[in-house]
Amino acid sequence: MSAASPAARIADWDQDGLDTDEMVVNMGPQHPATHGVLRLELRTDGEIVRAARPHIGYLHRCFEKHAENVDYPGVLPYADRMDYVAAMGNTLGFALTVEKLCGIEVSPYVQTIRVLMAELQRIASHAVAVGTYTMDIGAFTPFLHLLRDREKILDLFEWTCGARLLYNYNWVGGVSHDLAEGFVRATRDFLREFDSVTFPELLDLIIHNRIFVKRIADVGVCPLELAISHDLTGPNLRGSGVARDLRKDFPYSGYESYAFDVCVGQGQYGPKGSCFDRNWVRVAEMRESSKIVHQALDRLEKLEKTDVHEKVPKRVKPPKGEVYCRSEAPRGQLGYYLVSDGNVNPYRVKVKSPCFTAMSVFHHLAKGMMIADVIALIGSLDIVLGEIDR
Amino acid sequence: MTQWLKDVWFGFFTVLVGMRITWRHLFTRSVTLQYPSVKWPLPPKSRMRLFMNYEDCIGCGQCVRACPVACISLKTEKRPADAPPIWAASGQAIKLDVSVFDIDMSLCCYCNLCTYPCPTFCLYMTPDYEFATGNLTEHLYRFAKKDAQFLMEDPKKRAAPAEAPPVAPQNPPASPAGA
Amino acid sequence: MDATYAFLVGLVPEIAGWPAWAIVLLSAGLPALVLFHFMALTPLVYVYGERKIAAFMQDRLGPMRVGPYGVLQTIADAIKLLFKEAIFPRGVDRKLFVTAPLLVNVGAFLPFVVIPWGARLQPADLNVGVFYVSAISAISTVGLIMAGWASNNKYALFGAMRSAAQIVSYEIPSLLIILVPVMIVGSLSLQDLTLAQNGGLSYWFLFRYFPIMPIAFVCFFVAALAETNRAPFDIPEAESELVAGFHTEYSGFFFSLFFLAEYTEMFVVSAVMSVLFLGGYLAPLPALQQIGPLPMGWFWLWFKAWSLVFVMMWLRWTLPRSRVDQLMYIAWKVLLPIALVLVVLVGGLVLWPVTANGFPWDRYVGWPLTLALVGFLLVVMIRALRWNRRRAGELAYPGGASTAGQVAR
Amino acid sequence: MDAQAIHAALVTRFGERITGSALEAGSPFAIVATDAIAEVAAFCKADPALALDNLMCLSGVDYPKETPPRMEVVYHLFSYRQLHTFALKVQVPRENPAVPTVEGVWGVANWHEREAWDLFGIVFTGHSDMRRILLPDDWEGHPLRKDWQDPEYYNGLHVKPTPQMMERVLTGETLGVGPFDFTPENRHVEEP
Repeated sequence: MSAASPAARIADWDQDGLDTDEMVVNMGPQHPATHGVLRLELRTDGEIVRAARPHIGYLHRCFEKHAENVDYPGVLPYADRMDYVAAMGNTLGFALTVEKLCGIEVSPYVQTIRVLMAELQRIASHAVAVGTYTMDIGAFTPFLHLLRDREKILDLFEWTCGARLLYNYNWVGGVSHDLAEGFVRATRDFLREFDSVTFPELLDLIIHNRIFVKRIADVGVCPLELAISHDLTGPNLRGSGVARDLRKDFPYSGYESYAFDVCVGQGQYGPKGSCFDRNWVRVAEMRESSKIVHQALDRLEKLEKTDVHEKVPKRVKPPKGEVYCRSEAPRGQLGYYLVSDGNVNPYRVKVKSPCFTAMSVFHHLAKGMMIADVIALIGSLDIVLGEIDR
Repeated sequence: MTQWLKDVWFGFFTVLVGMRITWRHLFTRSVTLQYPSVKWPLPPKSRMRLFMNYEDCIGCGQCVRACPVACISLKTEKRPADAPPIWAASGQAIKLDVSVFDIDMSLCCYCNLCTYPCPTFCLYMTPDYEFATGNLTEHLYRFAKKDAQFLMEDPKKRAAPAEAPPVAPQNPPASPAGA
Repeated sequence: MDATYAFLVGLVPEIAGWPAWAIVLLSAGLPALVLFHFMALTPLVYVYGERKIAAFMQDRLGPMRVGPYGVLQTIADAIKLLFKEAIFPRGVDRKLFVTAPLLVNVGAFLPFVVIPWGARLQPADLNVGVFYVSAISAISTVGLIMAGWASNNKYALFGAMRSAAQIVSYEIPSLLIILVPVMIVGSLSLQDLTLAQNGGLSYWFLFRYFPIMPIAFVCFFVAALAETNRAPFDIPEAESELVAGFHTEYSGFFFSLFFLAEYTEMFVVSAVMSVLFLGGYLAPLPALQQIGPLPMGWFWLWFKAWSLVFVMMWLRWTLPRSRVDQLMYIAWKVLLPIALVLVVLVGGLVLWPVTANGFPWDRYVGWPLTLALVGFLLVVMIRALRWNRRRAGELAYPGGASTAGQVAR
Repeated sequence: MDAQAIHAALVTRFGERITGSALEAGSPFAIVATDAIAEVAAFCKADPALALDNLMCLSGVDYPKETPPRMEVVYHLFSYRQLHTFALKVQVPRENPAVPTVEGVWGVANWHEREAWDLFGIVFTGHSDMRRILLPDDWEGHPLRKDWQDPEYYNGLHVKPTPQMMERVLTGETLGVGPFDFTPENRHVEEP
């Protein structure tokens, strides 16, 4: 609302006789739907967004600077705090990077535990992603139903390693704790309930709901070229129709021996690459992850237990060199670029966070949307500000 | 027209399907707890509050080096030669007097990295999680005691059953020494 | 007013001899006082009910602290809201800012004048009853726009604009559908509309002309949801988009007024719906109309309206929110054509010589279809109940230690 | 294609301007002359055999102790069509480092380059929007450089780092946020 006098405003009217000023709406950093402290500057024409400009950095904690000043095991708690919704994936990525640099090969038992934890974390993370997404669209109940199941996974994690959110579980050369007695059975119980109750209910209650579908089916369509050029990864990329998954293409931790499908956006309700497809990939991946967890549990029952600290070095001191290592975190490819100068501290750690690149495509997609769709778009990119800002 | 009819019908029908699910949940048990009156028992591994057994500390400082956020501060001085010899419960002789052992729990990141290098298992996480205070300084736990009761004889020399050190003490006293 | 006067005279005959101004004051003021208190206090119950329903649908407990099962929670909240400071942000238009919630409440409360609670239990039986309700409840839109404009806040402005567009659009289909029962009865008075459905469940308009009236009911329900800004049409206050919409800047007492108005409007549209389709204060069985000396009309209207309010809450905790353009799509391209077709069909049936001369449409067409539908719904419900029991068992004994906590025990 | 083949393709196309390489290491890379990087990047993406259509990561690294002291920009590339990876490196002096932008080749480079400017002070010439991205606009300096000194105060806020804080702990001072100062000159007063 401009404060100009009525006469001045009449003079401003354009030739159509209509006042078509654009309005700048400042969405965030404190807004219910920006998933943290993201600030969006929207230039709107009524409900239509003409241009958008994201401002990030409100949650910047200098992870990379911190990492240069602590030793390698000390980086792990900091890495946990990047993507705090899926902390297992972060530490797994860092542990894999350092192991690649040091040439450590962990035992199959530890690998299986890592896969088990990573996939449970993927279910938990996607539960939050899909749940908050439905909440952005306006339905509250699915969010709480999903959170209920996420809590059960967190219980399993707490039982294993003592923490519910920031685990510091994957270590360089191993994991911090062995699985507790009865963990396999408890996980199976959880999965049985998840597969038979929560997941079908989620599909019925919200995913195939006509209002939900209509809200997001042809919104925020990200074409393939734009997705690759802007380095969308993980579910965001697969939503655009590329069946590329690091777990299949460049397997690590023994992923090549698990049978699972790469979920791709089908475009069943509109153009491929829409918000619906990105969300759908997450929903479908929860089921695939549950398959992997089942296989990992089968394997754990057969495998001989080994000491999980067996390969953990007394002092992690990688040789001089550099490595770039990627892993498939729940939000996409999490890359660590690690330069070592042969010291106990890393010389340089650069994190390529999937949310950072996903956010960089936002202002391309947001042009010409309605304000309600902006919310839908942010939610479908599934950003975690802790990882964008690091 | 067909598409229109289909849209309207599916809109109506999926609403009914959703309503059926919420109707079912109206009668299921709630999964939440009334927190302060009903508490979820935490597993023994829970990493909540650090506790340090002052009598067992030999002042080696490995926890201080392991801590990534530098929340432990330790000051030691050499034990005088004429002082009576003392031992930790795990059998190491204590050669250093620990004059300061402070843990600032407001800085702690609960990563558990400090407890692993401890040679006498005297530093560990406890599952005690309710320690919110109105004053930040109350999170500074000063574990050094003036009137500590040290072991005055070598526990290794005692009977054989006492030899096994307590690896992970279950449910230790959770009260902080200082603050 | 006349009814109240007659009632009072029947009670205390001396009143007839009082001066005219006193009679007017008494016979108009007394029902106003009763109704106002009834309507101002029932939102407390609604809010508690809504929170509990939401909680149960989400497997939670809901408010449990204040009073047994948290029944006093909303009272505590109301007291808190009343004692909170009403903040006037810099730049608000104070006069409009204060007037807006009052105006919204005027629109919400005035329709009670014509709602019949019994054959004689009605503040005023206007002969333009339904029309009056629609016209008066549109006043609250003005209040919403004033609130959005006066707040000097962009989100509030968005909310106000959305609500204006929404309510203006949805007035049209809802009025057209009101025409349907009005055409059958031939009167706008709510009393006449109710009495035309006398005779029990099978005479309610919902079950007449089978495929037509249920569709009309559903369409009117959708329009009513939109007019009261309830989910899935709560876009004026969509909290994930517009923070809180038109009442973003309100706090304390003025905020509670918006709250009051929203819940009151819910009750109003539900009561109007009950009168139009569900027989108003008439009992489902004529025998239940009066239990002993106690007339039960008020109970039945209250019960029907609350059932509809419950469905509204049920929908709110089930459905996502639709978008502005889709809202307009539903109004103009779905509800309006359907309403037009229904008006033509019902008009035709009313005037068609065969039905007008007493062809029992309902007996040969309506009732078989109705019974089939009811049977289907019953089967669905029973299956849901059975499923519930199984699920409750699963939750109670989750097949061993499904969580860490149980193992720790 | 493996790293040798990619390197060979780059050398045949650009010759002298590929100034170095390390192909046997875990992550092979080629060093590219600074002014050629935009051209090399465009070639990498356009060439059907290379088809490096994805910029996975763009990092700055500071090497003050090398001779000569330098900064590096590392481009990690990936091909969705060929499924191979490669890395390019650009070496720039530590004083007034400037690198041509590759924003036009890979869209994601826009934000990555802003981040490198923000944290290392490397200017990307031709970049469309060279603003700070993670740090506030009025921040001074580029903190990921190795010679970075933590400022004592930022906009009046105390930002002393941890060691000093620990000293204060040991001396028994209050921790973290001190007692709030509500003296009139410190109070934020809104003008009417």
